Amino acid sequence: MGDNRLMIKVTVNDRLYELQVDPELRLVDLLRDELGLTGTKEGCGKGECGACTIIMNGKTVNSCMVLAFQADGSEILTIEGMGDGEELHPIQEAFIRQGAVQCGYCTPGMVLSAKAILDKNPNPSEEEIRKGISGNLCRCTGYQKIVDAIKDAAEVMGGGGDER
Amino acid sequence: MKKRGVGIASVMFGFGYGEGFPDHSTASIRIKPDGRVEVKTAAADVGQGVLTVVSQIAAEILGVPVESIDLVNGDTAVTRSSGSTSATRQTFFTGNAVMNTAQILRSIIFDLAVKVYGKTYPELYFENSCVVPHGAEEKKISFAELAKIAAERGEKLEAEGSYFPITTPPDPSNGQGERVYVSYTFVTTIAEVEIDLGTGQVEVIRMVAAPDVGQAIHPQNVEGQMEGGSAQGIGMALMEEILFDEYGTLLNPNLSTYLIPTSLDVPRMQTVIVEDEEPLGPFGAKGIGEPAMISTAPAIINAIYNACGVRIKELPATPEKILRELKKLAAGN
Amino acid sequence: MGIIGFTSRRLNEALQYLHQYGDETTIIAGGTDVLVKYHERLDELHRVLNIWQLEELKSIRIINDQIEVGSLVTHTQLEDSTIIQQNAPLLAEAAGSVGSPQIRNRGTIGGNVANASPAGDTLTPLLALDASVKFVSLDRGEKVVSLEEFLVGPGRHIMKKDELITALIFPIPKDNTVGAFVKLGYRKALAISTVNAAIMLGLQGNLIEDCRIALGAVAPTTKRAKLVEELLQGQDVTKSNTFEILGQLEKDIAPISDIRGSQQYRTDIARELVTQGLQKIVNKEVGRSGR
Amino acid sequence: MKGNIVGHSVPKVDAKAKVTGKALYATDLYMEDMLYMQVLRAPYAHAVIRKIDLAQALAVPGIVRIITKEDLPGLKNHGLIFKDQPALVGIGEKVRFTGDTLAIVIGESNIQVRKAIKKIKVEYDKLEVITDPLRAMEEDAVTIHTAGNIVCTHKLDKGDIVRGFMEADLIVYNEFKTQHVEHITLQPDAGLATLEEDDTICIWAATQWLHDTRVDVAQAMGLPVEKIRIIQPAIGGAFGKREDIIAQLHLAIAVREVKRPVKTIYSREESIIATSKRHPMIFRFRTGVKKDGTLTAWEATVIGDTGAYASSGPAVVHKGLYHCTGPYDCPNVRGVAYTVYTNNTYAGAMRGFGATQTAFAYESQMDIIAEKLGINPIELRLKNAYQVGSTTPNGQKLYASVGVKETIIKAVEAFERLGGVIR
Repeated sequence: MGDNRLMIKVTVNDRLYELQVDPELRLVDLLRDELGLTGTKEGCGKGECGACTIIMNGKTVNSCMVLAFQADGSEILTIEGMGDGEELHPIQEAFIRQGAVQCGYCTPGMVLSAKAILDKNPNPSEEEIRKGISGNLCRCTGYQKIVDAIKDAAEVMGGGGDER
Repeated sequence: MKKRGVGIASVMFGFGYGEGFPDHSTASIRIKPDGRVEVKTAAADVGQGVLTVVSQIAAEILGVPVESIDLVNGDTAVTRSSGSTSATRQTFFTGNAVMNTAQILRSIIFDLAVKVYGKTYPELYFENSCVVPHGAEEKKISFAELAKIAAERGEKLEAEGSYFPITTPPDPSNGQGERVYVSYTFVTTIAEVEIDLGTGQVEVIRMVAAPDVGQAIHPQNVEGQMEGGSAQGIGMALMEEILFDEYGTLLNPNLSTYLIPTSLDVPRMQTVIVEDEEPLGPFGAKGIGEPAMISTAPAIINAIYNACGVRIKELPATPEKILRELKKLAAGN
Repeated sequence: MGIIGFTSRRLNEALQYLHQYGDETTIIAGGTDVLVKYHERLDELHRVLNIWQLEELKSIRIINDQIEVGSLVTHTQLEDSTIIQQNAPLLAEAAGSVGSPQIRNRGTIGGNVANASPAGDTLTPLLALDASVKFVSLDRGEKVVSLEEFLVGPGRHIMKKDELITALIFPIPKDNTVGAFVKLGYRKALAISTVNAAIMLGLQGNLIEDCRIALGAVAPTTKRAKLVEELLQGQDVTKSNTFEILGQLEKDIAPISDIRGSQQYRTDIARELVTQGLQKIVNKEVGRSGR
Repeated sequence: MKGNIVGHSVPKVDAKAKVTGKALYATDLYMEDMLYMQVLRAPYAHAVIRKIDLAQALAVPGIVRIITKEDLPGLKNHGLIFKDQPALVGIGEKVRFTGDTLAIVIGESNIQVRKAIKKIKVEYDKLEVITDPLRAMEEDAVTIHTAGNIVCTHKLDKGDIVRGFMEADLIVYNEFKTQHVEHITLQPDAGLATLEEDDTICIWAATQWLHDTRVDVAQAMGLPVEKIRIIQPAIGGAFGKREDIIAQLHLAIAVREVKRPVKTIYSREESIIATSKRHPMIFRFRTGVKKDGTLTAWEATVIGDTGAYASSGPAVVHKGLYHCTGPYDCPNVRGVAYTVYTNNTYAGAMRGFGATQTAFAYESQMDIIAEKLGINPIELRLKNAYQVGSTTPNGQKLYASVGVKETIIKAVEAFERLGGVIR
């Protein structure tokens, strides 16, 4: 299969990679299997659960719905790029504080969707938050503590936060 | 046009395997050379928080902060059985096993401290990973120092314990037994729904739930169980159904055809924790994992009836089913 | 062996590629349909032409009295676009109801049209807006065909394998027009429509001067309800007999039974959704279309 | 009893690893020299397998090994309560649902393995497919397992049901049905196994009870228990599904054959088709009640569809029966529960374990009774709710911690505080 490989340049968590990729490789496989960034989870492979959510060029995408070679030239943020070394990102801290984590399999994708929500609007309403995470299925929490965590993070990050 | 209705459901759940099955949990705890506390169980933390709960129980009894607990997770080569994470049993069973073990270890530590201080148990207490003599706080000894003393004396600061309550196998002829389950958890849910009479769509707009958990070891986790369980209950009530055709082929094996609730399908709900202590539970606690979802679907189904007079007797209450029944009602059937 | 991938960065390059390899090529843009269809069997693809980087197809523009939406405009762009919100709010609403934020960030309007799903959520508003599809090939140049003629069956359209959709075009609705989009799915996000409906009314006071109703998931393609449209001409939108006309809607549609609803339910819902759409218009719960 | 730490919501001990993406789930485990495994599932829900042709599949580049039952004649059935489930179905044997396994395919990459699976040719003779448990219970129905389609029967008899109905002013009969529900653990089933130098098989795969999983894997393979080691990775959701052996046994078989680490990840579709479901149940309730709302008699018939294999079914279905009166005191209770095989995907444990299904039925029944008697449904519940000293349908006397009335009162208060209006 090596014959058909394509050369791509992609920046992941501020690090530039130049890679040869098989055309049938999906972005989620590139991140997990080739770059070892297993924080990105796969839950369905069909864009139906959001577990593999990453931020690509500023927007959340399901990394199972992108071929790796399509990511050529893009900037990608995965869960491993949240926070600063050992320091957690305020969203991650809020998820812990609010008890928004149960089995944790949806959590990385959920955190990235949360970031996209707050990047767009630092002070989102509950409705905006719920819409913003509506592509991330969670089977454990019933979403309430996740919503609370995003509100909490908004407050900590200076957005002010919506009244409950 | 839309109509609202309210429904209530109360449920009970006998937890643990019960019925005379051998149901037990084993734990071991030791003071490590650095004074940290190692808690070993095989309890599977599926996200519900049992490892947090056992850390709290060990920390409470041994007088250490939760941050000083090191957990050893399930590995058949390293841990003994803690039984399953099922039957709503881990808080109760492994919680009790860890409590019992921590109490044994407390005795072992005190025993050593008695030798060091020449004082009796009642004259000693634990605080912040130290043994402290009453009235002579400056003479406190840290667990790390104590571990060193123990090692020098060829003693070990470790304990293993278990919890193994007895239940009764029900008589096969009539199901009767004196103690079929160790204890029971109760939950009441009240749900309010809004039904679109034109499409049959149901929206759950308000929900409260009150679980009797004996004693909440970790209230936020109890809420988490209730919120997550209720979301599963909404799914079961309104949308979830695996379908087979007449040849046994499963027709909807993916997440676009087997629908579970999204963040927009679950309302904000309120959990009111009721604490009617269970004398046999660790600190009075009972389990909540399963009963957290049980009362949701019937509360919703009763709310649908209350809203529009449609009594759904086959789950799930899909819009199509509701509309069909509404049409029958309108036709005077 | 293995599949062959190619990224084209200019339209002409893409057309050349399709000219040469069209028969064996699968076009991928946002990937939200292709990667579902070929899930776990990507190896069955031969050539994949990635057009995601064709920047020239990513804008929404007003050209004279028409709006031209580049085929690579995403659902998110449609939802957020001021041009669309002001001139065709039903299309913005429909785009915002598709899938999830992640899918809306990748899924494109061109992809939605090319996929030709009978339930396609942006297709019904486009039909109601009287949109046309602009597509192009290297040797036969540009064609503009009404969306209605473009769609021929479930997943089927009139385009050849060497052609590529470049834009959707629709006339800017007149000042007196108002539109609505209504959708029924079995949950509030990540739901494929059981039925969807888009309505555009040209009103003279309360009188329906002009009317287009499009329905999704009730026939092999999304389609216009021509019979009912005709009956509604000249009716008073606030009067009950207008709503009674919608009883004729079943003559306009041919739904099937599947996992998302029976034939009967779809028939009932089609009428109900159009009713709700008209009510939204009467109650002024929708933004006015047109400038 | 609240303490300094107990009763307080400390940060969850596993949360930090999960929010940073560092927690390792089975899908996240990689090893050098690792192979990938997928299995071929049954082509039809009920059939006798006549031929499995591997030739073309073995020719796919990268395929290391394909294992069928013929390679492992000693392989025993597994199962949580009854050992009725085969890890591999061989020639001349029956598949009983579309998730049964015919071949284990191991190769260098997942893509190659999937390709090979599509090239295995299976010949089989179809049998009558039973999807309806009521059909399964009929005399002339084809038997799915040799012992018959009724897996087991459980009975309940408390007090005097005949007298109970005689004392009733109103008798209400209803039938309720529940559906197949899928757990949707967000992580699909996955695992990694290795063969250690001393021949111990190590398996990293999420399970709700690793020691029991170990024993079942060992007995099926005829190995001493200590030759199986199960290590718990992070668990991506369970809800009962991860009580059954899922990938563990196939992985154990595979590593023993290829002697290299083997990993598997199910697709979502495969996970839904091949792993356990919530039991669909039928409840027939006849309830006797006095005019004032006092329950006098409760008769229940419960039928649970456990699908192709028993799994936890025998325990689940009768738990539904044992909880048939809910949290309400009823002096006279009689009932029977049937656990029945069909050719549907097997049903096992799922959150609530039969008690979830029966609650829908008894709480619907209580509301129907309340309306017929003209009593407020909350009052009807409070009137019959358990208190200390009540006895359950099993005749168990409740001694303490019977907070059901308080949950009703507190829920009503909270609902009204939020502005809700009841009835």
